[in-house]
Amino acid sequence: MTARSLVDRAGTALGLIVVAGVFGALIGPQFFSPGNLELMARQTAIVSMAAIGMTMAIVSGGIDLSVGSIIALATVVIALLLRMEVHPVLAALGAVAAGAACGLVNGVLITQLRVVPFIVTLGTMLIIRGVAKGLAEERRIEAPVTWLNDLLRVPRGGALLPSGIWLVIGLALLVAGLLRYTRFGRHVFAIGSNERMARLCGVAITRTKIVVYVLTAMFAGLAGVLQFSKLSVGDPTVAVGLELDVIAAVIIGGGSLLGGRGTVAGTLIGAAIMTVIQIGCSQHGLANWVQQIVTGIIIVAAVALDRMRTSGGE
Amino acid sequence: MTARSLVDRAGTALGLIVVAGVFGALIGPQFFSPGNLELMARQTAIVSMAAIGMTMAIVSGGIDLSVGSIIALATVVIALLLRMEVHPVLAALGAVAAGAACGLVNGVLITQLRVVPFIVTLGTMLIIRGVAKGLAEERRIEAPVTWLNDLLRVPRGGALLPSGIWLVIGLALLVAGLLRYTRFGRHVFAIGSNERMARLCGVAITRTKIVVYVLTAMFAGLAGVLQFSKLSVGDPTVAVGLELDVIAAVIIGGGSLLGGRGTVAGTLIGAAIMTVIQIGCSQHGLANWVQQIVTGIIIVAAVALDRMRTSGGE
Amino acid sequence: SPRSGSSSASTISIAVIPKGTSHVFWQSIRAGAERAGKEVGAQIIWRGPIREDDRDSQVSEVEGFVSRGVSGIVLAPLDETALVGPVSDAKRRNIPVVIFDSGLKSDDYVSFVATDNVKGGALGGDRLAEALGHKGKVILLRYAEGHDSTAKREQGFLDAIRKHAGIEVVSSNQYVGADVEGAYKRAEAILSGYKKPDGGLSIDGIFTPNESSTFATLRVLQDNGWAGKVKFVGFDSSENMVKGLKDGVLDGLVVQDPVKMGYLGVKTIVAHIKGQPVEKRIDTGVHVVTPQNMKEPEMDKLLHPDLAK
Amino acid sequence: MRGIRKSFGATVALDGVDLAVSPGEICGLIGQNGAGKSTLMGVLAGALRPDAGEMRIDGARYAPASPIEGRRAGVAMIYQELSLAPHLSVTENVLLGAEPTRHGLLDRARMRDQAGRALAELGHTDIPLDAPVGSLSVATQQLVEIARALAVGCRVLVLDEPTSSLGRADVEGLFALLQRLKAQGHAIVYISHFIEEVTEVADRFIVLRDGRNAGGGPTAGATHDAIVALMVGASVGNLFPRSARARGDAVLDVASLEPGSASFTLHRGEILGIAGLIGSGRTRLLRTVFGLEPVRSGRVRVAAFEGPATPHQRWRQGVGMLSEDRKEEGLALALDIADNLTLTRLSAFGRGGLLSPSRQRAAAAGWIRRMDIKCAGPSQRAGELSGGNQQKIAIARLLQHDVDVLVLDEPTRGIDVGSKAQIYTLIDALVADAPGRAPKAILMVSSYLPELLGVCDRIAVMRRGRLGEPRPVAAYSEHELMRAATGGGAGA
Ligand SMILES: Nc1ncnc2c1ncn2[C@@H]1O[C@H](COP(=O)(O)OP(=O)(O)OP(=O)(O)O)[C@@H](O)[C@H]1O
Ligand SMILES: Nc1ncnc2c1ncn2[C@@H]1O[C@H](COP(=O)(O)OP(=O)(O)OP(=O)(O)O)[C@@H](O)[C@H]1O
Ligand SMILES: [Mg+2]
Ligand SMILES: [Mg+2]
Repeated sequence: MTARSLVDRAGTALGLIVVAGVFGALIGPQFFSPGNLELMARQTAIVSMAAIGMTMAIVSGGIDLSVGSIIALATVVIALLLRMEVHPVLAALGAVAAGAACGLVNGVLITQLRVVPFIVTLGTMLIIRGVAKGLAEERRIEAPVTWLNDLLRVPRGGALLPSGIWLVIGLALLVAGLLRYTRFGRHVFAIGSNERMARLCGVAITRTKIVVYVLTAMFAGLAGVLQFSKLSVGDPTVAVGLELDVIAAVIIGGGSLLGGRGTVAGTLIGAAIMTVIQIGCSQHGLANWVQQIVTGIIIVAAVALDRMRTSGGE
Repeated sequence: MTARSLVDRAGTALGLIVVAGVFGALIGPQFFSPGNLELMARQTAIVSMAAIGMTMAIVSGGIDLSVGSIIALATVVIALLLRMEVHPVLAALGAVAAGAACGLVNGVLITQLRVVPFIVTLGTMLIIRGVAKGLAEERRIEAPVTWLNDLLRVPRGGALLPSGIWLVIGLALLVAGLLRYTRFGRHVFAIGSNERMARLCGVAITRTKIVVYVLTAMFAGLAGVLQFSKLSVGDPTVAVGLELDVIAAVIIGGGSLLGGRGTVAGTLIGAAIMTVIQIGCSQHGLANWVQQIVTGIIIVAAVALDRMRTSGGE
Repeated sequence: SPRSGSSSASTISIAVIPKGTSHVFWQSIRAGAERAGKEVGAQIIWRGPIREDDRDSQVSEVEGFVSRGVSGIVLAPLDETALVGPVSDAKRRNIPVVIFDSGLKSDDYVSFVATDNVKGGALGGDRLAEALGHKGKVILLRYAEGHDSTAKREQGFLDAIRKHAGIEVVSSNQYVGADVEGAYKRAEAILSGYKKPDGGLSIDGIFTPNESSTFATLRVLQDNGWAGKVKFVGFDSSENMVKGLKDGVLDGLVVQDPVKMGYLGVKTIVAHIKGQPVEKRIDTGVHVVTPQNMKEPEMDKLLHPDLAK
Repeated sequence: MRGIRKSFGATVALDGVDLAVSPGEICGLIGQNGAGKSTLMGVLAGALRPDAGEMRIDGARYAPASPIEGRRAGVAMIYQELSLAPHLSVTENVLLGAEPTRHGLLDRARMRDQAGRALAELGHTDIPLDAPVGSLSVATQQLVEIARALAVGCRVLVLDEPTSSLGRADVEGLFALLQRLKAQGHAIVYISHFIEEVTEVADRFIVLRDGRNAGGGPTAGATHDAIVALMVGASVGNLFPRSARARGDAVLDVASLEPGSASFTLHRGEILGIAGLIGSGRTRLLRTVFGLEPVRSGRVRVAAFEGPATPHQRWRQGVGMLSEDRKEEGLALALDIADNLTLTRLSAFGRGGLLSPSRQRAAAAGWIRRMDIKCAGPSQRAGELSGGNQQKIAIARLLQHDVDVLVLDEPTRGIDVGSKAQIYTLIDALVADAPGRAPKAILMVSSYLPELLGVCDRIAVMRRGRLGEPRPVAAYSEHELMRAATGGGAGA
């Protein structure tokens, strides 16, 4: 990485260290016990998974408000498939495919109707949530417990972390590589940074954007798999409002809603900061509401600092 | 009005007529009975009140995601004040004042930190929700029943509509006038239309924007008064996600997230369209999920049509 | 799905409004209501809020049906206060209301059809004490604020458990909330606070007062490897909870008879509309199912209600 | 105004400029693009704060902190780039920031009255007062902008290229109005590239060059040629190396292309220049050729490829474009130099969609050296560089891609003289007749006449949206080019 982007990332990581340090001091060394660290990793897994995808949408200068609904749809799809005695792997793939379909709709509407992503995905957020409820007949669908439900479980054997976390880590590396080491990734940055320039430079804007929204939605589908794993129910009412957490993770991690900025590493740190605040507040016995206030302040402060840091370059 | 803006408004009103006509045909003439029309007016009151304020934020090129939280805070403030045996009028004013304070914070952060309104109000959305929960000690607060609870009730005497509706109508006229017939209003449009130009023409950008966010939040506070009237408890968890309904009302009504466009009349029609869909679906016995899908489609379609209609003029 | 709209004046239309729609419990209520509707020839309209803490949308639903003018409303209020206004509006418009499942701080209803929730809570408390051998530390995970039914169960549980001297209630003021996802998170956070260095829990028993809190807590126990290591008594039932009972993760489920509740709710309001006298309070019964008695036909019927409409 | 200085980062826009206008006088301000005219007027209006210098109005010290104060002091300004609120009505735009009110409410009747009167003074009672400005034509918008300055009332009126999209009749109407205002004792500054307009309307002219006063005098008696000489300055002939060129195959063929009704053929080994005034339509022509704007009629052929194409396809056909709008369209300022430089041909830095950033950086480092780009290294963000260095990166992108046809729109905008010479050398090398390598073809738009004369083989002049016949560069002098672009003094 460049010196500059190291500093950027160091800024966010520093934020994580400060927040973790404060809670460590308040709660004691057991805050950093392996068990607790693992708890944090597990609680952050769902938001992180969706946020990896959202990083792409935000880097491209867009946004996807429909991820919460896609997560709900994914849990419903898995549960329905499992009840039909489909193999768990196929059920999970079905959920990801459902996500991809939603993303395709988002991408096509955004590029063809030329409506801003905020509105398109606000609309599909409702539509997809409705479809999820319709599929589930407005119920929670209980499904047979399979190994899918162990994705976020403490592993029995020697594995250090639950397999779901390994999945997040693996895919994070993959997307980080995709953004950094492929043409597609650089085109996403170019579009987000300056769409008109990207067009002038021959970047296939429509195709790239559609792929971005499909990928974002596929990651939401994977987040849905993790969500399902936690409760083993297909719940069409789950993850309402989660999109804002996901967006906040990306932005705390250095992403910009104006596009062209954002890293997977930063996003994961952003998600981790929010989880540390949440678990720290909860284990320190702080109320839910204090936690919300602290999170809100950190979001505004992180972006304001970022704004100051970069305003020199503009 | 100019011919152009008449056509604009006619477009949205036509949408309302079509939607109402479809449900009227499905449900029968009782859909338009005075009682049912009044029910629609009552159910649309809360969103409309908040959307009147949001119209100003959106016309100025901004957004306010914190309105849902402000509504919750307002219900809590009223309940607490009523429990302290404060006069109901003062309790309602207290809620509006709490809203104004939130708006001041939003406005100052947006203009002074130069962080985009989306992020600032995403942060304050969490903060204000947290404050509401903290004030309420994370519970819902029961309050003595006063005439405030009759604001949205069917009136016993001769009055045609509940007083809360008259309040919405009166304030809508006031804001429509404010936007149309005062310097402040024209400056809000000018900022949303072309902020650089507005600065060159001597518009006081900072002051105008702060006033816009204070007013938006005051309307959210008033929406909170109506919400309290409906629930008769102070509920810090109420109106989660309502901001998206409110924004959708403004945008269906012809507002543009890029600023410079939007009318109070259009916003009210937008809110009415959503209510008609909701009540129509409900009274036709359609499921909740169908209603969500229909609403989502209408949001995307309305904005896409608008985009086509205006793209000629750009 | 139910048709409505062109209902002629002669048919009776009954709106049945649950607290939510997603729990199995409500599905059973619906089955009972539909069955009763078929018997008496009344049209049943089933609509409710999706989230069990969405007071606002339940108020809207009631208002909508009052305005539309149904013959009667059968309502499970998800707030004992917030629904008072709409119910009295209904009364003023001569639309009778039967309250079921959970109480209302008002007298404007025809009848209250519900489980004796205090008794249900007490049954749960006694069952937990029995499973613990009458000693140990227990925790009560409360449901959500403002629900009359669960508050009564929680009270019943505490009253019963306090009668056992060897049992200490270490926490009884934590609410896990109305949705499963949130309940899971909060239950996990609360229970993690009682984690011993060896990873086990320093408490011996848990009680939860409804389906969603029981389900979420069950999943937390399973996910954290605590399943079977603490005694756990819950309320209501669903497939996975029945399986938990079979596997010995759950030591008891206090089950109501939701099918009967829905059935009696509709029957009662139709009787009232037809001018027959009805009781102001109708008890639908409550039982404890344990791993030992779950095979008995009577219990099996409660655990696996016939949902065919 | 005395000794006004203003710099933007490294660019010194104004370097001690003096300007005085008396009441009842029209002063013409002229100079090449980037000479500092708009900046100077921005300082006067209070939109920009000078780094040094002082201003006085009627002898009183005047130091506006914002455009509001400028307006209060009686300075009204018509900006070069149209600055209107597209969603507001004509009336509201005309009176924005100075709306009359009564009891706190807008006095709509008076607003309409004032706006109507301002437009009537311009001879336009036909403009609908309630129409949103966004729905009007560019020329009408310019009239609205002029009306705004008039309606507010002022002592000093600045017009920055008010006529760039007006027809002759409107121009005459405006001139008549300016004469009336002059008679009423207003002080007027009139900026224009149409020299004959300045000589027609102004009493006096002042020439700016590179942020300094370069001369001036009464317009009476000043010849068009003399003014052009002052504007263009000393000869810069030695800037332009010219190696032996041999005209090769035709690579770009344009036939009666709209807009511009342009027809020309571009060959390898030659540079075809397009001259013209601002707003004459040169940029639109290039954008149409490159596929950024739809072809309305006519034909574009690139080597063997016939017909319209997207920019994506144009790059594959071996055509690359440099935009005049560096900020909006030139570079991704948030990305690093290596990414910006290699964006159009990433496939060269890896296989199968994969990329090697180190190879990207290595390639970028090579161009940084060859083009002498001042930067910290290939990983520096493009937005941190000075404008001239940004421009070099945009040019390097074309060279890196190794396109056959280079479409350059104002390639040296914002570049200092030293760098210009380097770029001319590079451009020359591309079309030079060197053994073992096919020379490139270059199509170039520039507002800097010496540059066109220095590097091009043929030049075509565009005037009011129509492209003339390309003629060999020897057929033109700077003077003649300017004449051809402005309409040869026979009225624009
Ligand atoms: N906001 C700015 N930031 C950086 N540089 C600027 C800015 N505004 C102007 N400049 C630079 O200052 C110099 C003078 O610009 P100015 O706009 O005053 O020229 P001008 O004489 O009005 O030219 P034109 O004839 O093109 O209007 C130019 O080199 C320009 O690039
Ligand atoms: N997309 C468009 N739609 C309508 N008018 C346009 C459009 N693009 C440009 N114009 C107008 O066409 C005219 C020609 O503009 P163009 O930018 O091509 O001129 P130019 O000679 O390149 O000038 P410059 O030196 O400023 O770049 C201008 O009056 C401009 O306002
Ligand atoms: Mg200029
Ligand atoms: Mg140009």
